[in-house]
Amino acid sequence: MQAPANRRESVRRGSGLGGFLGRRAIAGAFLVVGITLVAFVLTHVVPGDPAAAALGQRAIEDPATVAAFRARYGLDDPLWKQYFTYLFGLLHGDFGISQQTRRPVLTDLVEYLPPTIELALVAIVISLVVGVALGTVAALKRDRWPDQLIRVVSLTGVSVPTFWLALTASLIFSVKLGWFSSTGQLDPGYPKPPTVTGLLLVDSLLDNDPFTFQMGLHHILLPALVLAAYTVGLITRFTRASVLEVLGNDYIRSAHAKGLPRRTVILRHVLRPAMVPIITVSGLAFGSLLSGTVLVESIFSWPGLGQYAYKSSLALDLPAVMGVSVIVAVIYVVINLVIDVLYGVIDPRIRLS
Amino acid sequence: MGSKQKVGSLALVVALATVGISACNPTPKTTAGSGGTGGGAATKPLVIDTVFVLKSADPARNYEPTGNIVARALYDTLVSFKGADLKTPVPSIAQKWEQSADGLTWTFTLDPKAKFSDGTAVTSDDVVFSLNRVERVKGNPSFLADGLTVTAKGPETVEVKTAAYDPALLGKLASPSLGIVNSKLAKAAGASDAENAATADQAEAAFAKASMGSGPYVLDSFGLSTEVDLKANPNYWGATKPNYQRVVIRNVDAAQQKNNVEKGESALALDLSPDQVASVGSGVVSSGVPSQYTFYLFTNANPAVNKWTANPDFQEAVRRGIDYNGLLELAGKGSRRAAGMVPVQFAGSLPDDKAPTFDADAAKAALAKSGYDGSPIEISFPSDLTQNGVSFTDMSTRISADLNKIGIKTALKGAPVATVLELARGGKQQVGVWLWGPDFPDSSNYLAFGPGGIVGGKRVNWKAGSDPALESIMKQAATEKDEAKRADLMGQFQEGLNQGPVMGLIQPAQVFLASKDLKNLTYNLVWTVNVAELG
Amino acid sequence: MTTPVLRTEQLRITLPGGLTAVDGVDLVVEPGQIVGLAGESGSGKSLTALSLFGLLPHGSRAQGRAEVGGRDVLTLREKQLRAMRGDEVAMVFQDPMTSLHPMLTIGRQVTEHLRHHHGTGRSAARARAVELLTQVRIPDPERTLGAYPHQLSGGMRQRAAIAIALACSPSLLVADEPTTALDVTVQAGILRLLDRLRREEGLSILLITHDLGVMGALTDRLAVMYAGRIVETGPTQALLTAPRHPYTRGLLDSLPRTDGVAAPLRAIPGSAPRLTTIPPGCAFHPRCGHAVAPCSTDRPSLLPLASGAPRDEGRMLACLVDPYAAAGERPGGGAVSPT
Amino acid sequence: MTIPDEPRLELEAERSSGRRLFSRKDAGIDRSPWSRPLAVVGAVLVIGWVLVALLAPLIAPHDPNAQDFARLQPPGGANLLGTDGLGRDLLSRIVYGTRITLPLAVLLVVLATAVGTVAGSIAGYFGGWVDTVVMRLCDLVFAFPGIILAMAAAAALGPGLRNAVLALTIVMWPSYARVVRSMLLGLREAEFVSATRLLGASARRTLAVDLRPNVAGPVLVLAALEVGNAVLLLSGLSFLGLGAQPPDAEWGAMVSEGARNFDAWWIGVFPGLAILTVVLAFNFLGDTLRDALDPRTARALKGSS
Amino acid sequence: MTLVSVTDAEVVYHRHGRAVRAVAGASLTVDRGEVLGLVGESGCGKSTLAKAILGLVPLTAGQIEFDGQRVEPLGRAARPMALRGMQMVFQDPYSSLNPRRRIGEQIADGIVLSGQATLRKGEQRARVAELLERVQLPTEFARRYPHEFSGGQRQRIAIARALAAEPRLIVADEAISALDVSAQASIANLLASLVAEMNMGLLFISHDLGIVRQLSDRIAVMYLGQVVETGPAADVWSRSAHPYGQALIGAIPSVDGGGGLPTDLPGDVPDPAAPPPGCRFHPRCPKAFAPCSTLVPELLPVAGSHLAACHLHTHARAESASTDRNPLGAS
Repeated sequence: MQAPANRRESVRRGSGLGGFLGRRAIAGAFLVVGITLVAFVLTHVVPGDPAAAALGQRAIEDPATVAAFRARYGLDDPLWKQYFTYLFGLLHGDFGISQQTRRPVLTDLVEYLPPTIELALVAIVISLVVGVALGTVAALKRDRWPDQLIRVVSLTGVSVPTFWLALTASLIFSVKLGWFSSTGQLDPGYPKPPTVTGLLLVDSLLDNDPFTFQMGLHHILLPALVLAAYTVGLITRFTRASVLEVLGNDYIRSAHAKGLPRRTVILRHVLRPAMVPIITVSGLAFGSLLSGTVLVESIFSWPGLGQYAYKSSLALDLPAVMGVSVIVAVIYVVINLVIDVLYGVIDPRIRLS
Repeated sequence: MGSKQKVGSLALVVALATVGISACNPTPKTTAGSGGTGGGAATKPLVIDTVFVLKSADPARNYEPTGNIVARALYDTLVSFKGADLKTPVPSIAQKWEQSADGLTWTFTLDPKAKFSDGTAVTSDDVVFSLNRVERVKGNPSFLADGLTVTAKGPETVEVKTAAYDPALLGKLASPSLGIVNSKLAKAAGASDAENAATADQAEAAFAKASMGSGPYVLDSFGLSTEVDLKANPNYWGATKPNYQRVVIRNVDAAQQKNNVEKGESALALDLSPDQVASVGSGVVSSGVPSQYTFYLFTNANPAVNKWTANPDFQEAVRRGIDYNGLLELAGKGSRRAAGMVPVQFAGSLPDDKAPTFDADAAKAALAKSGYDGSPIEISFPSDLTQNGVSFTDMSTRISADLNKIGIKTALKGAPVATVLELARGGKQQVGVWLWGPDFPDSSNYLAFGPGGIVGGKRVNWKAGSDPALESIMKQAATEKDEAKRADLMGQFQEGLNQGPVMGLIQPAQVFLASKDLKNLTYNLVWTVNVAELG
Repeated sequence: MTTPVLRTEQLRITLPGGLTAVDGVDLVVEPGQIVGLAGESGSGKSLTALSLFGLLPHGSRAQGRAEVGGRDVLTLREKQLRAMRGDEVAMVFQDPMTSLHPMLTIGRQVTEHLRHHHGTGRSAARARAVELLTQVRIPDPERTLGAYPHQLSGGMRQRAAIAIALACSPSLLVADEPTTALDVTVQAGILRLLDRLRREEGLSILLITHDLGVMGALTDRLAVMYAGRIVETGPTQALLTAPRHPYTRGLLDSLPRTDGVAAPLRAIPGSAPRLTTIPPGCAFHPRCGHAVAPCSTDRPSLLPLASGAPRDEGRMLACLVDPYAAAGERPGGGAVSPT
Repeated sequence: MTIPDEPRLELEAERSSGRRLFSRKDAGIDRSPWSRPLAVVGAVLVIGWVLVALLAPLIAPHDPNAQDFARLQPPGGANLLGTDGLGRDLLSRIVYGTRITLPLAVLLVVLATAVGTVAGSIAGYFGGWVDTVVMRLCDLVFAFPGIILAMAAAAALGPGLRNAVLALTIVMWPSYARVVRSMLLGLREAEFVSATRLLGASARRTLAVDLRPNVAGPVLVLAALEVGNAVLLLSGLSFLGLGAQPPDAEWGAMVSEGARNFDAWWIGVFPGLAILTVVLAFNFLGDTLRDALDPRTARALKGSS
Repeated sequence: MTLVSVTDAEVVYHRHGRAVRAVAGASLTVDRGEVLGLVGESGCGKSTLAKAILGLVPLTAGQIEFDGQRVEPLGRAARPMALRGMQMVFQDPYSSLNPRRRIGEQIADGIVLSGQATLRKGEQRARVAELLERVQLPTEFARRYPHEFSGGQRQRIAIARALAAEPRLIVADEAISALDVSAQASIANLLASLVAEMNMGLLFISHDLGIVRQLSDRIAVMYLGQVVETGPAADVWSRSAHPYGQALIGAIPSVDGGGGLPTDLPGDVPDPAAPPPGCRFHPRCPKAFAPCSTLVPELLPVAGSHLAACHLHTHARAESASTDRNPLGAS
């Protein structure tokens, strides 16, 4: 991650936001192509035959079946041709066919991405609310006991192994105490709200169905909290540092010297500039949340991209692994774009230059 | 991530314990609300937790355990089995059938009552289409229909010819993969039974949207890795209507399944280990019986791969050096020593007293005789595979410790199935620990382990011709029509196998954990449970 | 006699760690007066200013009295302090680039405390802001209200900062090095602005700077600080033309002459002490050319000059020696002749 | 309008707070980290775990791989922390686990630091297209889902801890490269660099003599911080079955065994606590060290973790 | 004899995608043994010009020579020996010393690199001690780190380091403006005495015309990237020939306490990316008249070596070619 200052500089060099975003998007596209290349190479140097992985123990002995399989997935073409076929398909929104699910990878992604995004979004919202609050308090109480306590809490957050926390939390809160459901997005057999955004909580609200919303919230809370442990810690530490830095600025002293109430100073004068690095780290945190889902989704039976990625890569499901890589790279690029736009929203020096 | 083909269950015989009921169920502490439905079994959905091994909603492409549960409920087959009984095929779409004198031609008469969920009658054309399609789309279950010639002899008569005598034909026809689909609907959805169906058939996705069968249930929604929802088929033609209006089969991590059943969130958990149910709370009952899987170990017979594993004395040392009782303890209550490769459910399985036994002294003696020099032997296993709660990692670690005790130095080489399977099939593993599920309900299935078989020849490098006596027994067993003689020949085959490089280890236990409300729970080797039978 | 807008008595500031940064400072600012507080960095002049606002660094303590408009700010509670800040007493800082909030419009920064302190409505506040910007001679005030600090030049920024300070019509303006970060031509403009505000609005200003030239141009009275203590104070003109403390004189000597005559600069030997190592006795004695033995042990008090000369009226000096008492004039062909 | 060459007319000290009067900022050290209790706790924990690793045979009551005990014994009794599914003593396994986790985590950090520092220095030193290439490469790794990259690499190289280390090196080096590069870019503009360049130092000498000591300290701090992270990543891969191989007593693998059996909670909980305390120890230490650095360096470092 | 000559130097920055001519055709010379004071407001390009002279920023046009040698921008390679005779004292004493190296080592850099590498360690130490003494610092300081010193002391250390290379020219860019008043005087004095003793050239850059006047032999005034006036210090100070120079002088407050307010110069320095046409100063110039907004004035002699770029002079010269009076009448 770049220091925000560098990024701000790079934003400034742009001539107008539109042009800047355009250039970022093009760079992003190159990045995605690069990702496909790396993913392609990586998945193809892995020993193991996708056909062997996908076909049954009898089917693999039948040359006709194997040939049909290879032909269907284009595995008999030379590698470079496979790659360009893939790229060409990608341009048309064709991610290929998953060998595991036998469905278009795009279909799989459309199905598995939203739950993961939703989980990550809830986790990042929790992280931001809790992290910014804790970090601000810590900065304001610098070196006094609340700061020390928050420091211990946040460091514990970033130190706890997510997979273990998922296990332990599930053990305590779901198994022993029964407070949370730890399986799936909704109660079994309960119909999902009509898909609009794919995000269940949003869809249930759009459907004006508070009952489903409540149920969904009940299901998402524990996994989201587990996932958020790390990012709460991360954001708390960043917020503390960022707020401290802002607090050291003359303009905060000016605000105090103007006799503004403390609350106004903190909310209006301190937090806004402090948000710039926090936004950067939130983007980063979102990425780490997506990675974290690989470790927790199976424990919570969460039907998301993490499980899909894990299973696909174990099964050498090349199109699926490629698809996941591409989608994550696209998310990365989009997040970075969003962050850049947010910088402009927050900081007029960027917006207006 | 059990996954993969591994299964393909069809089995013979063996009744399995019916899971009973007892005591009280803890109050369901469900979440925000229990779906607004009342308590009765008729309205509350039946929730089954399992670790999904599911790839397709298309019966012709389905060959996985979870898929079999689903396909069994959605698609009727020509013949079927009732409960756990795999000995006696019962009528389904075919109300009766006849076998020709040479055993090669079967004539099935369809039940005129049979109709699809859309209300249209099941005809012989549908049967021909369905069976041909299975073979020609070249999916995993295609081999089940290999060599069959299916012809319609009238609107309600179908003739099936086999290329060679096949004692397992009825069992194969009962496989959910050979479910009869509504050919009109299927063709409209892009299905094809033509020779080029492997590329021409485009109907797989359509099967995931709506079922096109005549079974007791129809598909409500199909989530490949989340949950499959079924609802009762309003047009079901069978005599007994299913008990539950709705069935939810959902993908749940094994560790969570117990919790869910105990809390009353789910009615049935399929993937628990005996260890996990050892401490079940009151009111919920489990049962352990041997599953259809055989865990086995092989030592590579090719000296080029490893000169020790190819050595018969070394093989003997391994065979006598494994503490099988320890393995059984690992696998838990209900598991069983695999005396030979053929599971106890099958005719021709070897009696327990014929099983090679643990004898450290004999093992050490054999090892000394082999001249083993202490060089490390690699034990390969699928590290991500857990079957019936038994993890290959644990199993292999235990075996490795046993072998260390008698003086064999080992190195454990675990890898994901997809990776390690490739090595196994290439015959490159020095020692492999694997499992085998029956592909079709006949012990001849296990001839694969003999010299030159798809396992014995390829994985173990036990080439055809290396044991002529055993190979001649194999040849006879494959063609013998008399069941008793065949069983005897299979016994002889396994005794021979027990002298060679392939060693059966155990059959793990199939454990169910069910809520007390659940009645008529039986373990069927082919489709695990028949949801339509559950009460 | 009217109440002084500012009066400190024996103001003493200790930093966290127990170091005394300001040690017994007495200051008086009468209405309409500009009083200068001069000294090098580390002399405690800025801390003195911050203490008037209750804005000392965390962990510092201020003792003594500091009356603003008759109320001792050192005894005020946080809430009362906040009510007073920006309203009765306002501050202008050194660098307008850093003292203005970079992400808020000038308009908002001019009006937010006005609206808070006086409950002024949005449009009234805006009208007042335009008036203020006009008063500090910012061209096109309407447009400037919507501008962000980085869009203004340095001089305009400082003018805006002054407008912000004036928003609530404070009785005292504390200006801490208000022109140090500016170019001389811009500085001249700001000085003129401050002078005009004093003359036209009767604004009282406590001006803090190390630049004696600025002091000379603007202030009525001047206090020179060294190592946390006032060493000399009096009417600006008298003090600058006939400095009595060796430190004041040293400072003046080290300035370049403004009469166009080239002459080498004369520096004070040594450097200002750090807070951790303030010498005993007169803190200046190690650098003082006139130091005698008692200087290293006895701390001189700030006492009225007893010369009796009219122009020494109101002057006070903290020196045991007073080496220039007789000389009167600034030696060495001083830059300036008394009017 | 400001122009980069505009003089910064700042008077030092006193300006914002009294603190600066006696700060040791220019030494890069703001305040001794050892005056902070967290640093001490961290150090004690780290030393404790290192001692456990060194003295494992003396501390562990049993052979970590001996499957001698009854399976799944709860904590207490003969086995203080219980036994696992194979009847091995959990305490002994956790103790011996230090010998796997700690050296490998350090090795991982050393490798990543070495690669990252070299790449970052090259990028910062040469600038231009070399810089662009290195940084785009970093972007690529950042944009790649880390765990997938590691999984794919581990799968490609074959499972095993050593390969996991290599795989994770690929994932981790870019953060070092970026930090080093951004520090170099910042320092390159420093006036003391211009000064020595004017004296006749070549850019190479500047890098080696002038900049190295300024970069080395922060990189070491970053490395200390990252040991904890490395432990997390390694155990995560092992949890997924791509790291440690049986019968190695690796903590992440042990947690994954615990995840298979909720009833025997001790199997997963205790190794997890071991991971937590080790990571926490390094984070306590690293965080306080970073706090002690001057703010500009600290800011560069923050971006990395 | 001319040590440095700058001819029509031009430096262009690119910011926001716009070309900013920070130095827009400036010319000046520094002789051996001479102190040239360069003054101007912030943003006028004086620091950029200084860096260009040292080769720290590349020229986009024009030429700079040092001792007859063309100055090339610093690349990756070591600076050619011939150009090491130019050294710089920077503005910020806190960033001009490497915080992680002992000051002795940093001073020794200059000795080692300037071809005295053959010196043994002991000799090096002795030379470092000698240099420290020369800047009036105790020799034992060599073993300390920069953070132990005050701003003034650091600036002396920086000077010692520059002296180690035995320079013929020192460029001091706002070298005293970050210091306290008394420290300013002592550093300025030190620089002046070194120039005299060692017969060096000194380019002394400051925004403070008062100090420059005291220190310099000649003064050059820069405005918006160009030298608008240059001449002997006394002449420029007391008979400035350019309205801008006059404004600078008039804006200096005097310490007499007489209440006389300095004269301000209205308006701001224009954006260097879009300078005004004609005379760059004309929008702020109180004496601007018609030609100023269109014609670029040339730097022409006013009297002797006193040059100014102002139309008032060309105008006056045209009007009263015979007289030699200063047309501005500012004396």
